[in-house]
Amino acid sequence: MRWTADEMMTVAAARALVGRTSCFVGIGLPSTAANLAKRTACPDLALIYESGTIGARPTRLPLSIGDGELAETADAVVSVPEVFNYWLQPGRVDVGFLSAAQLDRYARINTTLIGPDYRHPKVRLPGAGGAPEIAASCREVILVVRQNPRTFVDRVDFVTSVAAGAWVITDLGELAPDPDTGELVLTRLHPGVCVPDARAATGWDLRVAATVARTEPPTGTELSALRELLAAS
Amino acid sequence: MRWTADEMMTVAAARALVGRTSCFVGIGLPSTAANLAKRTACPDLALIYESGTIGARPTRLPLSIGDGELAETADAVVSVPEVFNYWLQPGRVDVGFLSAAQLDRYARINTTLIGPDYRHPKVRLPGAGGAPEIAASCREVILVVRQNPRTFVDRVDFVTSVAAGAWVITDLGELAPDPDTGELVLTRLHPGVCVPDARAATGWDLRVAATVARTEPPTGTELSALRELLAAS
Amino acid sequence: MAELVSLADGIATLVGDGDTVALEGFTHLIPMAAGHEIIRQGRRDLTLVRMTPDLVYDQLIGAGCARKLVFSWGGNPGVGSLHRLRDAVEHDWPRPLELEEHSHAGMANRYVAGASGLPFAVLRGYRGTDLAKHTATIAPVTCPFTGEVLTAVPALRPDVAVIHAQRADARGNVQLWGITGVQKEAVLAARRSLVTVEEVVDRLDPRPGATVLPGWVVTAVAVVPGGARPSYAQGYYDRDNGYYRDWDSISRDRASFTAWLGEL
Amino acid sequence: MAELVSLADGIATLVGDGDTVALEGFTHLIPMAAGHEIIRQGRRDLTLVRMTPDLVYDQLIGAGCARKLVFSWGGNPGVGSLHRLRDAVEHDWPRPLELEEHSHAGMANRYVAGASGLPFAVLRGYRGTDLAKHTATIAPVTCPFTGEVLTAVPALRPDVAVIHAQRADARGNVQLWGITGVQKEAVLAARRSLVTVEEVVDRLDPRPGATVLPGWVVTAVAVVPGGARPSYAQGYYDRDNGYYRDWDSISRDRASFTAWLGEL
Repeated sequence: MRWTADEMMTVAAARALVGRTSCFVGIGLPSTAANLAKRTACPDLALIYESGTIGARPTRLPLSIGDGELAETADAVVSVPEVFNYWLQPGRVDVGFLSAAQLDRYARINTTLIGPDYRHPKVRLPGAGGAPEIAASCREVILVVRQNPRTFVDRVDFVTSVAAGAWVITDLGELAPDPDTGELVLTRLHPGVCVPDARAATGWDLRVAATVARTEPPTGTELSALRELLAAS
Repeated sequence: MRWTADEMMTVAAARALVGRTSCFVGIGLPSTAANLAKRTACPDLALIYESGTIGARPTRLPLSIGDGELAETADAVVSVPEVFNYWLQPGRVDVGFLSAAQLDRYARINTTLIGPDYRHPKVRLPGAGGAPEIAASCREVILVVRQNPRTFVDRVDFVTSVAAGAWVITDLGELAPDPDTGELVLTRLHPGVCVPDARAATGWDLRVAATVARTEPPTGTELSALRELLAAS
Repeated sequence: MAELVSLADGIATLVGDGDTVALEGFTHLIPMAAGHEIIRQGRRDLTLVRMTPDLVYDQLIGAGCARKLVFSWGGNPGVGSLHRLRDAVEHDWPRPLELEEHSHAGMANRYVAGASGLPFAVLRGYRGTDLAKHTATIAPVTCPFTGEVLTAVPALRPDVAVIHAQRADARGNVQLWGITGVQKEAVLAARRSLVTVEEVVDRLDPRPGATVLPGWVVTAVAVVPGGARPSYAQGYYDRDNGYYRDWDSISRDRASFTAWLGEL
Repeated sequence: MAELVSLADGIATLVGDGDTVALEGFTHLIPMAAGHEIIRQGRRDLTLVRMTPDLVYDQLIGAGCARKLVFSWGGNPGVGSLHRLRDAVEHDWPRPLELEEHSHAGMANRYVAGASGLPFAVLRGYRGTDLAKHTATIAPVTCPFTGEVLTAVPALRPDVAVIHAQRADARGNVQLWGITGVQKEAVLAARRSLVTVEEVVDRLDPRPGATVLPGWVVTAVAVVPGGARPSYAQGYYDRDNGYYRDWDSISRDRASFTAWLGEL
């Protein structure tokens, strides 16, 4: 089977959840990957959405983080204050799964605005939502973001969330933080992608690990599960 | 019908709830009176117990504040943190209904210990429970206490709760705070009780209002309802 | 006991110009019909409070009802931008909109503090972010036992909270279930409250996961079947995802939005 | 995922000498059988945490398991005193008992802070009382927005929380309903947890008012039918009010208590 770069990204992100017990899921790309993981290698993974649904098992991909099916299939539905205070804040969730509109080399995330002026931005984005505390409170943070110079920027226009130490999965490969400096370093490339592709898609001078791993292509099972998931939505 | 002093006290306390919407109920004498009120003049009164039962309608008198029937008949059952934080603390409950082991003339309540030494008291009592915050947070506080010199003391051995401004209903009559000094003043006597009786039952030099009202005796309806309530328990 | 009112009377009585108004409902049970009635009655200078502004606030903002928005995530979930919100922030149309911006955790805790009668709430939040630079209602607070510095946010105490619920009984007891969001906190934090419901029933049968707001903490109840559309009411109707997508084009330019407003 | 264990193994593995242990259950679902097993295994120097000590702590204290009690109301509900607790405080028998004494509101908020990963909680509490004179874990805290002085209490973080619930499924998801007290908070605040249940079922059907603790936040589950007696388990058995009255005479003197202990 052939696949798209987006499919490879989602499959790689789903694989990253193997061995994890619980995942706090942001909407969009992270939600697709988390739901794919639950259908493939991680059937017992507890998906937690900020709407208060804990252990949800949606049959189709939720359009919003508050879809009715999340509540109907969850182990528990709690209030929004409770999901943030009792579940997220104490650090009991293994992985936080987020996306970003802008991202810098230290995994500072911007989802607030584009432009220099907070009062009158060029583009007003949705804002913080759950991200600042998801990024700060989960034991591990994984960002799922399409890699291009508009998103991977030298300097974010606004620091909405700090995902220092996070690992980034993109449509081109993966970046991991340098243990000393925290700078994101290219560590893995998806099939058919080369280092210059990744550099060209990055708005800062991208560092590349001494050894760059190569992602296994999506299996037929992974691709079928993903396409089924998207088709049902 | 004849009645006992305790019955008169409970009936008087139940009458005190007329016109109130909600009552936070302590265990013991207050619970009997609140349940009687609900069966007589105040059928719509919302009884709130610290176990988290809001709007309970027990068919018999609960032995504890956490009896199963309270949960089964309540409008809502909430967690113990919620009942204190969302329901009691903001002052949304009309009346707090408490009792006391010791009480001074400023309605300071002791339910902690008897004796001078906190580390080794003569008698260790149960402690605070919900009382400090019930006394401080309800719009109005009513104490239901048997009047005798062991309970109505010149100085409490421990200030467990401060019910300043509370009104006290006893087996002899009623005391209300002087609007200027806050000192409890005898304002009402039950049938057959005289001022010297009340003075003799009080461990401080009891002030008596210029006009002391006389409580209406319990009606047949009130007494029947009370006895039925107690018999069913 | 809550009073049973019509939606028009409820909004007329409970929502005044200049009020701080919270319409809550986290994706589920969004009080859309109440928002429309506020627009129809021409309220002005509102401070709108809501974690996720959604279509209902895009509409109120586009209609010029709002002076200020207190929020934590202002998008069209699963679709994209709220174009009327963006137009107000980016171009002051139809009027400038002041923003007071928090994270979800901060907003949720602000409602909790309001519902609890406390002046502030404490959380581990906002660390390293630029939010505190622009939002005055974020401050440090020190633990008196450990010395650790945490974040404080002040209580939200709206003048009026408006929510939508599945049902109420004749005494005004309100029952909602499914994703319950921050609706209980919003009602308990507010000075007044209006609850629109799908129906009034004789008896509220207990439901798994249901939240019940006793009638004595609710100011008024209005029966408004479908009052959450295009959001959803679990057990009554589904989310109209198509309308959320359609709103993107309706709201994208001022002319089509104004036409929509004219037909409201 | 929670491990399914026997009660004896669960206590042996999870409760150690010197631990801070919270057995919770507010009148309802008190983990009595677990308390008895702690006595049988001869644990010593425990710091016992519980809002309402009740019979189970009277027994643990009388058996000499406890060094310290953290609590807010220590009586036999509807009956009178806890005589073993009194004997320990009044006469150091069988050993001295240190007290850390709070109000219910304070204790409940201490668990909330523990469950929330915060070092402290804020409440309007203890005002004018003598409690703060004797309890070091009560301190003032100032609102950074209004300047109002409120009360802070530190988080409870027990080494182990033990609760009793109606049922669990094979994955260790735990469901309890009726009066739910502070059990969720106690489990989420503790480093380890043991949940005794009436039964393990294939599927946890949703129940009105039920709290569910997912298996991934519970350390171990033990099936102990009747494990809350003489307290009650809603839907399974009623409170044995007679036993609460009987306990008054069993516990009143050391000899009859010691005889009871010998038969445990």
